[in-house]
Amino acid sequence: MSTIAIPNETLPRTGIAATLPAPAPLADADRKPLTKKETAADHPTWCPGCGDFSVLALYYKLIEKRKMLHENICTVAGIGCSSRFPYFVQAHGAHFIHGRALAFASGVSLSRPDLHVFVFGGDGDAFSIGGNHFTHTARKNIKLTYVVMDNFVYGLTKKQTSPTSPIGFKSKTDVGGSTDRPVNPMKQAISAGATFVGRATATNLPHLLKLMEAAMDHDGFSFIECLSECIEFFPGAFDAAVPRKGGTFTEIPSEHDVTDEYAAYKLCDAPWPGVFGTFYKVDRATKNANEAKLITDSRAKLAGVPDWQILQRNFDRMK
Amino acid sequence: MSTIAIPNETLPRTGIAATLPAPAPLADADRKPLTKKETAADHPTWCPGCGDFSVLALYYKLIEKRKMLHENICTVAGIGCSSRFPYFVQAHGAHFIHGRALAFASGVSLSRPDLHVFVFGGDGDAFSIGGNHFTHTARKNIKLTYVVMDNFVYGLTKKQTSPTSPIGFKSKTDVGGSTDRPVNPMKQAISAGATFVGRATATNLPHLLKLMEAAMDHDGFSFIECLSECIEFFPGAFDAAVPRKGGTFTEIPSEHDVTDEYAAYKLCDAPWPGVFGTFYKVDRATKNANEAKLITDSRAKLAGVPDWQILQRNFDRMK
Amino acid sequence: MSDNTSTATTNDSSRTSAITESVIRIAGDSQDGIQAIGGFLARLAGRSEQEVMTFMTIPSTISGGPSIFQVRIGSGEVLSAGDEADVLLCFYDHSYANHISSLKRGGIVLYDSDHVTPKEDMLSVYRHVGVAISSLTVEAIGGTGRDKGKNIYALGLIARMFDLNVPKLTKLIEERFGGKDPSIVTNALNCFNGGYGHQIQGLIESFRFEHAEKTGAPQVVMSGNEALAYGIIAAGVRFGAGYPITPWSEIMELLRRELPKYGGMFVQTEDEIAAISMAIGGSYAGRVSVTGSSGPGISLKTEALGWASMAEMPVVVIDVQRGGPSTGMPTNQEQSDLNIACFGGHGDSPRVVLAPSSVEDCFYTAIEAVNIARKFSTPVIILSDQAIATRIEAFPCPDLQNICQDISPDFTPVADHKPYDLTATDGVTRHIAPGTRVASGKYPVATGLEHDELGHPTGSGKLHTQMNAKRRNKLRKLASELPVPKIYGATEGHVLLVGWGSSKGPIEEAVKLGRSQGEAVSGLHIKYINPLPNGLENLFNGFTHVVVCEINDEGLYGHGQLASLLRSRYCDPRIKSVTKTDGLPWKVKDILTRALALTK
Amino acid sequence: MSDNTSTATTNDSSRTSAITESVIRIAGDSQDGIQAIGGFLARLAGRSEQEVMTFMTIPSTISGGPSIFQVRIGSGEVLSAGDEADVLLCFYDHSYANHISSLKRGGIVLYDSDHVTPKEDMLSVYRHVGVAISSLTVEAIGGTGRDKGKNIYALGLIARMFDLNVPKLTKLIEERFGGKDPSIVTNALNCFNGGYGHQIQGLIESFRFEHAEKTGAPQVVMSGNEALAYGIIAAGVRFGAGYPITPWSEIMELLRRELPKYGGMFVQTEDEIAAISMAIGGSYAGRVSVTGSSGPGISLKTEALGWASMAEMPVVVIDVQRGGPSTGMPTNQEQSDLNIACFGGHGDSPRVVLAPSSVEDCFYTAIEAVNIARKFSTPVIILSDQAIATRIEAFPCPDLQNICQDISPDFTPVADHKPYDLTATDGVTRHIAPGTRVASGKYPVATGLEHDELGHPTGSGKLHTQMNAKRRNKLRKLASELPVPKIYGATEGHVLLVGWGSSKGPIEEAVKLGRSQGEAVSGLHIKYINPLPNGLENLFNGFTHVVVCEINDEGLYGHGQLASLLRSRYCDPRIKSVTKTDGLPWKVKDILTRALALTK
Ligand SMILES: Cc1ncc(C[n+]2csc(CCOP(=O)(O)OP(=O)(O)O)c2C)c(N)n1
Ligand SMILES: Cc1ncc(C[n+]2csc(CCOP(=O)(O)OP(=O)(O)O)c2C)c(N)n1
Ligand code: SF4
Ligand code: SF4
Ligand SMILES: [Mg+2]
Ligand SMILES: [Mg+2]
Repeated sequence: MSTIAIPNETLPRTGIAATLPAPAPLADADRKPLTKKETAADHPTWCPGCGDFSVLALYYKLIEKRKMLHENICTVAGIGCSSRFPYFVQAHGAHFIHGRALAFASGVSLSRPDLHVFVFGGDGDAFSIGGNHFTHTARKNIKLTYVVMDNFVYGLTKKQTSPTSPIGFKSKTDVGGSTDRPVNPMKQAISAGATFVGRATATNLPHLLKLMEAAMDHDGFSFIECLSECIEFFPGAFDAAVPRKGGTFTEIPSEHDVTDEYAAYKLCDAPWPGVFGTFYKVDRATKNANEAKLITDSRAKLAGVPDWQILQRNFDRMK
Repeated sequence: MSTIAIPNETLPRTGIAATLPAPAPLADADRKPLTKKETAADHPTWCPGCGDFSVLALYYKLIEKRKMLHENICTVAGIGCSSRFPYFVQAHGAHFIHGRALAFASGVSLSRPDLHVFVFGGDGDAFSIGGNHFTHTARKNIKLTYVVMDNFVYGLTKKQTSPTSPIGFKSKTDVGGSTDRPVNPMKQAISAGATFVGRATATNLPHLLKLMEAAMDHDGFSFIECLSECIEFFPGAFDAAVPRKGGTFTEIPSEHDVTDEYAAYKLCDAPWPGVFGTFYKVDRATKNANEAKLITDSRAKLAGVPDWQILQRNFDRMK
Repeated sequence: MSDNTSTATTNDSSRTSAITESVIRIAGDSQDGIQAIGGFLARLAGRSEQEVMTFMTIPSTISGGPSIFQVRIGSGEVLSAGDEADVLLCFYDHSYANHISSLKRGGIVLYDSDHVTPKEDMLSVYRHVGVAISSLTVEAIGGTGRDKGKNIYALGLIARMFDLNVPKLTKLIEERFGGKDPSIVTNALNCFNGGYGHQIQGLIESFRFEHAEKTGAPQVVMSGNEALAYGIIAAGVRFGAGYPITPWSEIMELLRRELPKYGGMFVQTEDEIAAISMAIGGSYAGRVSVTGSSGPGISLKTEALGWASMAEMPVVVIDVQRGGPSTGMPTNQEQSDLNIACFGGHGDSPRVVLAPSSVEDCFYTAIEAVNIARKFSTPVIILSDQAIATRIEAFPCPDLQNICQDISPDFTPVADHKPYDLTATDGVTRHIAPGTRVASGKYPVATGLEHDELGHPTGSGKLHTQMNAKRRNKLRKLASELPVPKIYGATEGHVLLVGWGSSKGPIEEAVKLGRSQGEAVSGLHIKYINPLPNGLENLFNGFTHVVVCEINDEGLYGHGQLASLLRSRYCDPRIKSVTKTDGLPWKVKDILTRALALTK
Repeated sequence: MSDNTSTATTNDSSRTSAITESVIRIAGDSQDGIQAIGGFLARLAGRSEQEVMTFMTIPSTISGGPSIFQVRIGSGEVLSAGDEADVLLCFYDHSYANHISSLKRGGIVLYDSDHVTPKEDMLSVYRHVGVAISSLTVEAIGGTGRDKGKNIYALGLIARMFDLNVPKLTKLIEERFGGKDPSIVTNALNCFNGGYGHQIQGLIESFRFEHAEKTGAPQVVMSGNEALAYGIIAAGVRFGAGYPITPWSEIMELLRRELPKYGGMFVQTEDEIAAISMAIGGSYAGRVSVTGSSGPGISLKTEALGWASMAEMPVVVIDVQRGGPSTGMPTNQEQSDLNIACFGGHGDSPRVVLAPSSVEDCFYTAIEAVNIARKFSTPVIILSDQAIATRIEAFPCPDLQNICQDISPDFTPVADHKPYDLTATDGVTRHIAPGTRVASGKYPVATGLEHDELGHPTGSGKLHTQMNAKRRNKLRKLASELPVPKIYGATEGHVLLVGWGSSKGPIEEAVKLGRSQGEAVSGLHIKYINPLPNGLENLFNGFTHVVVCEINDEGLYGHGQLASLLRSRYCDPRIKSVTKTDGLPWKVKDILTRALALTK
């Protein structure tokens, strides 16, 4: 007969000889909003001038403004310059593998409805290697907020063509200029069934913050493409959207019906640098809610039955 | 100093003691169109009544009608019931791994412009595990024809929910009915940048044949979603599109402008069972053409220079 | 009736012999429901406190096709599904032709005379008993013209032949077909009674299993896939993700169906990479999660598995092995994923690998995998295989009340926390789940980059060296805690047969058979593949030869995958291999013959 | 100036000594163009028929950061980049602090006195020479206020110090900066001349490399990545696909840029799975194709690689190893992908693994990989690594006219063709490319399912056994054709140091060093990892100890990855390991000291 050689154990929580006493859990109301100082962790390793700094700064601001607590945020990323994000935030975080951040984050979101799950990443991470996870997280409408810091280039690996690089972009993998039609992230999101789709730039901070707040408040998969300049490998990429560099930042007109999929789809083709704001936003049951309902239904007849007895009933049927 | 232990060799072509003499290459004009008998290989292992038989029959017909030669067709597939296709066709074929048929076929298409590359597969292969390759093959507009035999279920693995299963479909992975919003393959294709997008059923043969011909003639990535009933695990799935079962087969009205992306996108939402025909068709340079141009340009100054001398020039610069 | 049934005696009924065990092979097409016959027999044996073991083949074509179900029922210890059948039930000529040789000389072939024409030259070798099963079934149901119930009719015949417990069987049939349209149960019972009532021409005796000795816990009967899935639930896992593939799918289907009852969830993802990523996300969120697949999907999971190894994130990965490489032989038995389980993935990425040896062991191994994953903060791979996945066994019902675990996360606030603490007394990384407050305000990052103790990236060669050691040494610690396996048979002798995974039963039978023939053979089963338990070298020392029997290829240098691992660790040239890749489980005789030939 | 520079003599110029070699380490930030200084020195050495070897580190942060370039130039054989530097050039205090210990006692530290403050206690240990490099550069360029050319200024200083060939250097600078804005060349030359003309305070002598003995072919100077990529082109490969990752990206960038000149094509794909799938498609289309990656991407490729093994489709996969597991240490040196290269992927999926030992060997190994892939219809993995990828070496220019191969497909019609012919006299599968007419009208399918000789699926255990044997035996055949490596040093002795890949040079230097100290040490380099060549056991037999030196973890049982493989094959307990994972190439002294300590 089989036995269990390694039994279940209560495990030590930390290997550190604690000098500080463990904090008593505070009622959330007692706690002050976190300041930037409290949310900032490692100094970012980004190049000075990189657009990603702004996105990070706004994340700190969002946490402060919305009075989120350290322990209830979870920051997830894949691999890339932008994906270093979690190291720079003082909160639970995970730096996963290239392109798979959404799948990892879905695991967190689905099993932990109490957390705010934010995912940050780059265009390569999101639309090249991670493209399929993007589609399926969108169609399943898994509750989390995904901000893609789109710089139209592979930053971390030092200037290869990215799936969003415009035709003609000269990179190390397209020395004469790229020829592949780029992905249109907005179209990709809308057609896949994302329920919140927005577009912003790292240069218009109030607008980006507003969008991040709206995304966070959305009950479902919320996606923001944030144009974020790679000063090192694609400088000036988004000047056309920066008024102080002679560009224009065109917000989506307020008449736009964010629940109109076709109108949203058309907006995706607005001439360069495109339009900014919420393209699309609809309510649709989240995967989180659908699974929760499945659980509720399944447990309807099991109220108060301990787990082992549920299993025992199955085993009894196999006798 | 390094040397090469295993030198380049002329390799034997076949291990079979040939009883037949090798055929002299015929001028194509001398050859008769292939008959079904000549193109049919193994007897299909599909369940009797499976929709996939019709698609196969039409492939034979297409080969015959369009006077294609055995050796100039290449049939590629991933894994699934539908993906067994290559075994049933007497022509060069490859049965690759699950979800990666398009990437494999792209390698064939890009390096062999002389071949007709056809890819067949199922909905799981195409839109679940293979979803990202679908998007990128479409955006790169790689010249090949892709027919997805969409049965809204995983056939080979015996009835799990597929990415195209309608909400409420009861499967082994959704015993109470599926809840995830299905992928809309047409929207997926159009938004990704496919240049030929059509929809057909395995029950309307003349229509499917017409569409397959048009797809084959298209210079670019041509995609057909062909509804093909899985008699075993989702019988009746497409009755609504079969007149003899009381359904209606609605062809796309001839006024539809196949170059109008927005109109095509709207068609994708036509109420069940949707509309059939060519949703979208535009001309855009193929990846094949773009790369060919790159080659021509790069070789402009190298006409007549043997390969080793091109390399020698590089090496001379490294002295 | 088997070789080792020397105790067969004549019962009070002049035509009934008492037997201790029997091997019954049912051969037909999978569409005929032959698995159902086998399933009923197995379940009945379980309810009768008999030991039972089954073996089945799955047709590799989509539309079904030839398939067998073999069941061995015994009052004593049943270790394998049996090399040779005592009774062959066959529905078609092809079943007859392909399986007659699996029958013991003098065994009974019971055939559907509507379809099978016996071969002349076989008549003297086997006892032929023909019954017009198809037409009698149609008759029994009442002439619907379809022979859909012929499996149940055949079950009736077998029940008569083995004097089986009819009330119990009736109950099983009612349970199985109940709930649906009541005419279905009626039809089934009509078929069964028809078969049971049929006077079999030419069969002069019937058999009755001796009363089983064992008492104790009531038996449960299930397949290896079921046992693994239920073990995962008992272990307290409440989240998982997977993608379908044969023969893993059944596990995910069961978990997807059952977990919601426990407040849990199982997600069908777009591919295997998403599945393991999501499961790792679930583990990170606070509770060990599960994923799994078979060969092709396991290959796809190795990158994320490497992350779990690097980030020291617990996760359980089930690999139900099948014939490889590539798409290979999807419905056949093989044990060729040991290498990828131990070494799959780039870099040095330590992980734990366990291989259950029986259906019962599947249940307990699942729990152990979860416990090891938690205790050592590591990915754990369970190497099951096609044979054990589909094999049906009876085993004592586990003491669920005591076994079921709660592994829900602990959110007690902490003063400070460094997950990758290099000074941790037990040497093991501990993660705190998101949701846990850290008073120092310093929050950890789980990462796949080499890192410092808090999980922040480092380029320090020194830290890389230390962290590599940390990841490796905790598994050495695990090794020291693992039970040293016991030798089956004498601890000294000529040949020690070593096996892993589902080959345990056949190897132990081979030991019995060998010893009965006077050979100094013993057996050793290795369940903990990576790390290996300590002290195996002492066990090897008692033998002149150590022969590892595994169902994989002999490789470039003539050694199977476990043999290569053992040779590498122990540098003991006594370690040799007997391998095969014919897609089937071991035959007891083959093991013995080949091992003896090798060590002559 | 190095330890083994015992021949240093005084030249006619009273202040110039003749030296046979020197190790110069340049430490600064990557943004300062320190790689450029090293590159110029290496290229100059190549043009002077000197041997040269370099080593560099890449900052692991995005925005650049501390980085070094070390160059060893010699008139004799140069096997490694040198354990200790003769001259350290440092730009910042952190460069000084971190690298002063890499300097030989009595060595020269040349520092930018604008930024570096020497440590008091070092003044007596090393010869300190300060030059205000930053401000002098600004001055040399003409006061633009930016010190962008300070690397070239420093190059001038070095040129003066080593009495380097100024016309050649000037030419190199012109070649490098030519084509762009002409003011750039002018500025660069001004910087160089400024440095060269500067009277270095406190430096009383200069050095001059002895005239190199060797003549023969002119040298080419390139990195390992370049050599691999050009080797692939020379081998006749015209199609490939890849996805960026450090340190592989450079190879794909080069191939993408260069292949069109040869009528070829390299595709940047959406991920590594698509890349290998596309490359295999290219191979299937008729001409062996190439893909590659580093660790994480290699993990992703294993499923498709298994298809190539099963379908017996040739393809070349380059793995430029870096620190693992997972994202690991992306810019550091490691040799920890040997296991995944040999065993990655589910099932028994034989493949060939080769590891080049030097930059020159990268070029030839690429060609050999292609030839093996074709001849044995098999996937071939080339295991390069970060150190060899970025190392710059000079080697004799290959005889390209004779070496460049044509491997274009042959479309001659055939009578009949069974790719997986079990009776093939050489035992090897041959595919015919699509486009080939088959007179019999029977066309093959390339497949990942187990198959019959035509490539159609089978469920036959017998065929599976035969095909497994076919896939395995052809590699045994390859093994018998592989050259047996030669022992470096005496064929008998106390310790045989065994290495693979880029460790060849340091190991051979360790042998030299050991023998100079009277130790009976020899070396053996294994380039063919899988299959291993035959006859290694005979080589081992001459030694009391066999110590495998590798840059990976010692694993659960104390053995590195190659050592484990050798132990498994030979069951020879003399085989031991010296391993490390500090992210750097071997130091010669470490190898020797640790191997001797282990075998005391
Ligand atoms: C499996 C795998 N493939 C490739 C890489 C190498 N890699 C790291 S980041 C990156 C892409 C970076 O581009 P992007 O996602 O746009 O992020 P950015 O750096 O521009 O912010 C790549 C290809 C990797 N780490 N893992
Ligand atoms: C990597 C991998 N994952 C999973 C499988 C198992 N598998 C085979 S076919 C298939 C899906 C079949 O569905 P579909 O693509 O819709 O084809 P159908 O059988 O319905 O024609 C799956 C999941 C596999 N062979 N390889
Ligand atoms: S390389 Fe580009 S994306 Fe990366 S940190 Fe620098 S500026 Fe930002
Ligand atoms: S299972 Fe479904 S899809 Fe597969 S062959 Fe049968 S009917 Fe066709
Ligand atoms: Mg980017
Ligand atoms: Mg399907």
